[in-house]
Amino acid sequence: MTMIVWLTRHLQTLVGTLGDLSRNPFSSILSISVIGIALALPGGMFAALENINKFTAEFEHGAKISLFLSPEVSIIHAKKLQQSLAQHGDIKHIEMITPDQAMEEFKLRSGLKDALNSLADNPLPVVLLAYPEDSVARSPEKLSDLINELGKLEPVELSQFDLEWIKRLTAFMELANRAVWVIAIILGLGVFLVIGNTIRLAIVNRQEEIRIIKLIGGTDSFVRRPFLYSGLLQGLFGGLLALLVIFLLFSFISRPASSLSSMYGISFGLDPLQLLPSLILVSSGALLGWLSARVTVGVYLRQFEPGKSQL
Amino acid sequence: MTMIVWLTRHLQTLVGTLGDLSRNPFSSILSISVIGIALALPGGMFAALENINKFTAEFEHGAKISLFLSPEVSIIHAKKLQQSLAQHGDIKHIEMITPDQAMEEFKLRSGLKDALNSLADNPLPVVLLAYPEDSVARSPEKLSDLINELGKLEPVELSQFDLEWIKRLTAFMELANRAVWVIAIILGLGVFLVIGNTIRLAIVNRQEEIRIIKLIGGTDSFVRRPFLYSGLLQGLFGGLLALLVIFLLFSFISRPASSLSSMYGISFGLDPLQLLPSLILVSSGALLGWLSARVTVGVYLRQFEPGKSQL
Amino acid sequence: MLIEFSNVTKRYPEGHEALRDVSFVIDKGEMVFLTGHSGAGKSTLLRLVTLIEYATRGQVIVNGQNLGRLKRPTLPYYRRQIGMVFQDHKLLHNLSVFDNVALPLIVSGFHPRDLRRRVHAALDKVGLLNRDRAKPITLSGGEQQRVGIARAVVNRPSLLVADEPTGNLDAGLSDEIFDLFHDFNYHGVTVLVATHDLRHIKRLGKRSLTLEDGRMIQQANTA
Amino acid sequence: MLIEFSNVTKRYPEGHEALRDVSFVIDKGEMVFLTGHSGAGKSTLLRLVTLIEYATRGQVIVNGQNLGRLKRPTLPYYRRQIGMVFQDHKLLHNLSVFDNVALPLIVSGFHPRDLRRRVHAALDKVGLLNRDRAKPITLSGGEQQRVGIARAVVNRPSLLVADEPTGNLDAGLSDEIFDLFHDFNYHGVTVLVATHDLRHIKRLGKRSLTLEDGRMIQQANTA
Ligand SMILES: Nc1ncnc2c1ncn2[C@@H]1O[C@H](COP(=O)(O)OP(=O)(O)OP(=O)(O)O)[C@@H](O)[C@H]1O
Ligand SMILES: Nc1ncnc2c1ncn2[C@@H]1O[C@H](COP(=O)(O)OP(=O)(O)OP(=O)(O)O)[C@@H](O)[C@H]1O
Ligand SMILES: [Mg+2]
Ligand SMILES: [Mg+2]
Repeated sequence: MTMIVWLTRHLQTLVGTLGDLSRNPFSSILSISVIGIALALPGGMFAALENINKFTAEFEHGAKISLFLSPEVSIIHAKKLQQSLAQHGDIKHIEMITPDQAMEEFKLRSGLKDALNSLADNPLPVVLLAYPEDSVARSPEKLSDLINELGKLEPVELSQFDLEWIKRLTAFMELANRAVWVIAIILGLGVFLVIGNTIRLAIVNRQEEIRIIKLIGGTDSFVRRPFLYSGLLQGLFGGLLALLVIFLLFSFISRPASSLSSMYGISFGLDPLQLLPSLILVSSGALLGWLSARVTVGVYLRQFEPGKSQL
Repeated sequence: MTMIVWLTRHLQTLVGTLGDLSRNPFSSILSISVIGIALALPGGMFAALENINKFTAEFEHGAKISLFLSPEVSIIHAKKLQQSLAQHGDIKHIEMITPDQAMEEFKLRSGLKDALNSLADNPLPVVLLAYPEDSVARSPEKLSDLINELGKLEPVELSQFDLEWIKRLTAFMELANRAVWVIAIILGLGVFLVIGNTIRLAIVNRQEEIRIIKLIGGTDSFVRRPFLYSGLLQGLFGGLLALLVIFLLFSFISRPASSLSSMYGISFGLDPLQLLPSLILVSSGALLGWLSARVTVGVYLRQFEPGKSQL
Repeated sequence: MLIEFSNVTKRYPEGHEALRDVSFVIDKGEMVFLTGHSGAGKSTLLRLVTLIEYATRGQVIVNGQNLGRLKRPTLPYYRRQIGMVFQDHKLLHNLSVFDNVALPLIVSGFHPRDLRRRVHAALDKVGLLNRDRAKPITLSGGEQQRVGIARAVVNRPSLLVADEPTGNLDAGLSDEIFDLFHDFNYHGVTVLVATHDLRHIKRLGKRSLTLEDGRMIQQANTA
Repeated sequence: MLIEFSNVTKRYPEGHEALRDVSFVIDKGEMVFLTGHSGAGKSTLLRLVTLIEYATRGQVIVNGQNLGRLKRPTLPYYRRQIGMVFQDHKLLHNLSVFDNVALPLIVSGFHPRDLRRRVHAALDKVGLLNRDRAKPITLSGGEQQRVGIARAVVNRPSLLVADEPTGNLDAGLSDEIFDLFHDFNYHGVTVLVATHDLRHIKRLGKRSLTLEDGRMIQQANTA
């Protein structure tokens, strides 16, 4: 068989399969919708996880260590310390809050304005706010090392960080991660089953055809080819549909999500899937389709061996 | 046809369909798994939503209004106020924090122990903590009414509530609710499609059989019956499988979830579905199965009318 | 049952005119053969009688009922009066021979008590009583055809319609089957059989209708 | 092709012995008829030659090749040498008549250039050249059988195996088909035909094998 004949055959099968799908629009749309929905969910989960990661990164970005200096430390002295700490490798950025600023904020926050106004002296110390580098903020160990290190500096009376919040975030992320993986695995299995099931029923449906083709000398690969293309195409279209569903889903959810995040003082827009993950989603749909067609056809072709095919 | 004959027929069909399902274990397991997974997700989502509601209820339980009394109000006077407010219909429970207790806590929290120790006088007022009834806590309007009402009491200088937190929670719940509904609708559609697809392929597969039965005088309802039973049974088994999947999923997630909630100081165990929702899940599976079988068979039966059945 | 065709034309959707202006009458209790070359329209004519297809023009009247006006829900009850034997057997391959033959009785709500006896009687008539538990796929071509015949007669129809019932049978068996039809006819059943086998027409001395390219060219008694 | 059965027994899984201790030889280029009552084992014998079934005991040798030892992957290539006509036609109902007949050529990677000519030649031989675009379901029973015959001869097999090829055809057409087979045989093709129609056996004067209940009871020339 020449190359041309071979190519012609494959192209014919491809076009023929496309034709079959479009000749049965009802059933094709059904199968592809099922596959699309089954693929959309792990894809959507993945996108959600990405967004959660981005969201927590925003938080890490805002992570800061408060350094309460001894009351006797002057503002000038504090400024020097600020400048030297700005050179520290683990610190991205450092800010100073004077006792007056601190008292103003404290009054506002505590609602004890009148009571505090009666204080003759401002008892509050100078506070430095150190923003750690992202790499440090992301690791609880490095962070507590930095906090200890800064706490040992001579003018610092207390170095404090809201570690509790980091712990909560970590626990939440662990929960989300687990849930996403469990669901993704279940749904991946679902896609495999759906496509396998569709192909299986297509085969059962075309048993007679397969039997006849084998009787007139068709090889296994000849019989298999249209099913493989059909699995591939269904998976591919299902993947594209999944992409569409994810985009719609995200656009539906993005309003409440951004209003939620604005409450945390973070400007945060939901991203749907990027190009690369989108490609991966679509091509894994196609691959899953091909693979489950291959497995199913393999199982069923054995029925058509001599002595098993009751004619 | 007597009642006995009618009953016998239905029983025979039921048993026959069960037999068909068990004679093709591979294909039955495939279909039922697909349906089970598709049902498990909205079911699981629903259970998750229930748990989130429970979780936020825990928070509402802890919602409290802080009443800062004027500095000149004595503790004895404050105690009287506490007793009278305890009778208020919107207040579940009321606590008092003396200026000394408040100062101790403030010292601990702020890390300004030394600075505050140097204060001669305790400038802090008496604070009453009012826990609103759950029905009030759940409604932002009723809550702000209560806050205003309490703020107008004579000895009260300031009535304060962390409204911000309630807003965040509400926004989060809105987000979660939307996501759950979107996903539940998509998946409900998915179940319908999966079962419809399975039945459709079963019909295509048994076209010849249907045609023959109609030729020898079978009525539409006779032809329909086994498909309806098959849809019903598949939906039912799919629903049971979904229940199992949800239980497994919850037991897998419950450890990290309870460690997360313990960080919020709440003892909170994940509940899988209760009896009633479980029954609803299983029976809606069965109903969906029956319904999509009905629709699909209806569409296909029209093909077997005279002049359309090419024999 | 009385069958009456008046100027019946049947055109298939693909544009082929399979029957052209066919008119004839078959009396109640008559036995009639239908002959003609391959593609002459024999099967098409039988399909009009059994309401598998509607006539494009003209009227088909069976037992006083104009089939073109038959209400959809009554179609199953109309068909239950007819026993049909098909060119390609049309057996259900997932049911046993017994169940295949029992199907017309089950479908019409026959009481299970007498079912067994009736089915066995029908299988006995075609010589397959000992194969009742076999699946049709395990039968030879001729055996399948005989199962189809047993199914057609099991509920004692008042009209028997058969399309080449003996195409796959040897001479001896095919004589037996035609004698069986003859016997039914003797007991009052109207019988209409399409066949190529002119031998039986001669042997039984019944009237025959001959089609050629969709036209009825002969209605004589060729015996 | 030379066909040799030595003490072949075929028992189906259901326990039925369809062939018992059958031995015979068909020479290369010979034309042989296979007869016997319904259920005698004719189709079963043909299934062993075409490797649809394996013999339970004994050897089937075709062209020097012991079929019991044929490797699985070479099975399609073995079958491509054989043209098969089936009792129930076995056409693909979603393909046109043309595509059905072209299938054996497509399957064996025949160059598309000559395909059209070959298919038309085969359809012409069975008198269906004008129906090449029709779907099999729109053909009459006899027309379908002829499509099956065209498909069997389209790739010029060296062995032609036919199972009741004329069960649904009238006498004239059935003579033509047998003459076609005879003509193939004349050009060197080995032909093996199962039939009830003793008329052709007499007419063509070829050897016939007769089965009865799975036993070979006669191998004589009955002409
Ligand atoms: N469903 C259909 N659609 C289109 N044309 C059809 C259909 N069924 C039959 N025909 C055509 O109508 C004509 C008559 O067909 P019919 O089956 O009635 O012939 P027949 O007399 O039964 O032939 P045979 O003896 O070969 O069975 C044929 O030419 C056939 O091709
Ligand atoms: N797949 C099968 N499984 C079990 N038994 C079978 C199978 N195929 C055929 N038989 C039995 O084997 C015997 C021979 O069948 P075969 O089909 O070879 O007969 P035949 O000579 O072709 O008959 P006919 O002329 O009726 O086609 C029959 O009794 C039949 O019931
Ligand atoms: Mg016909
Ligand atoms: Mg046979």
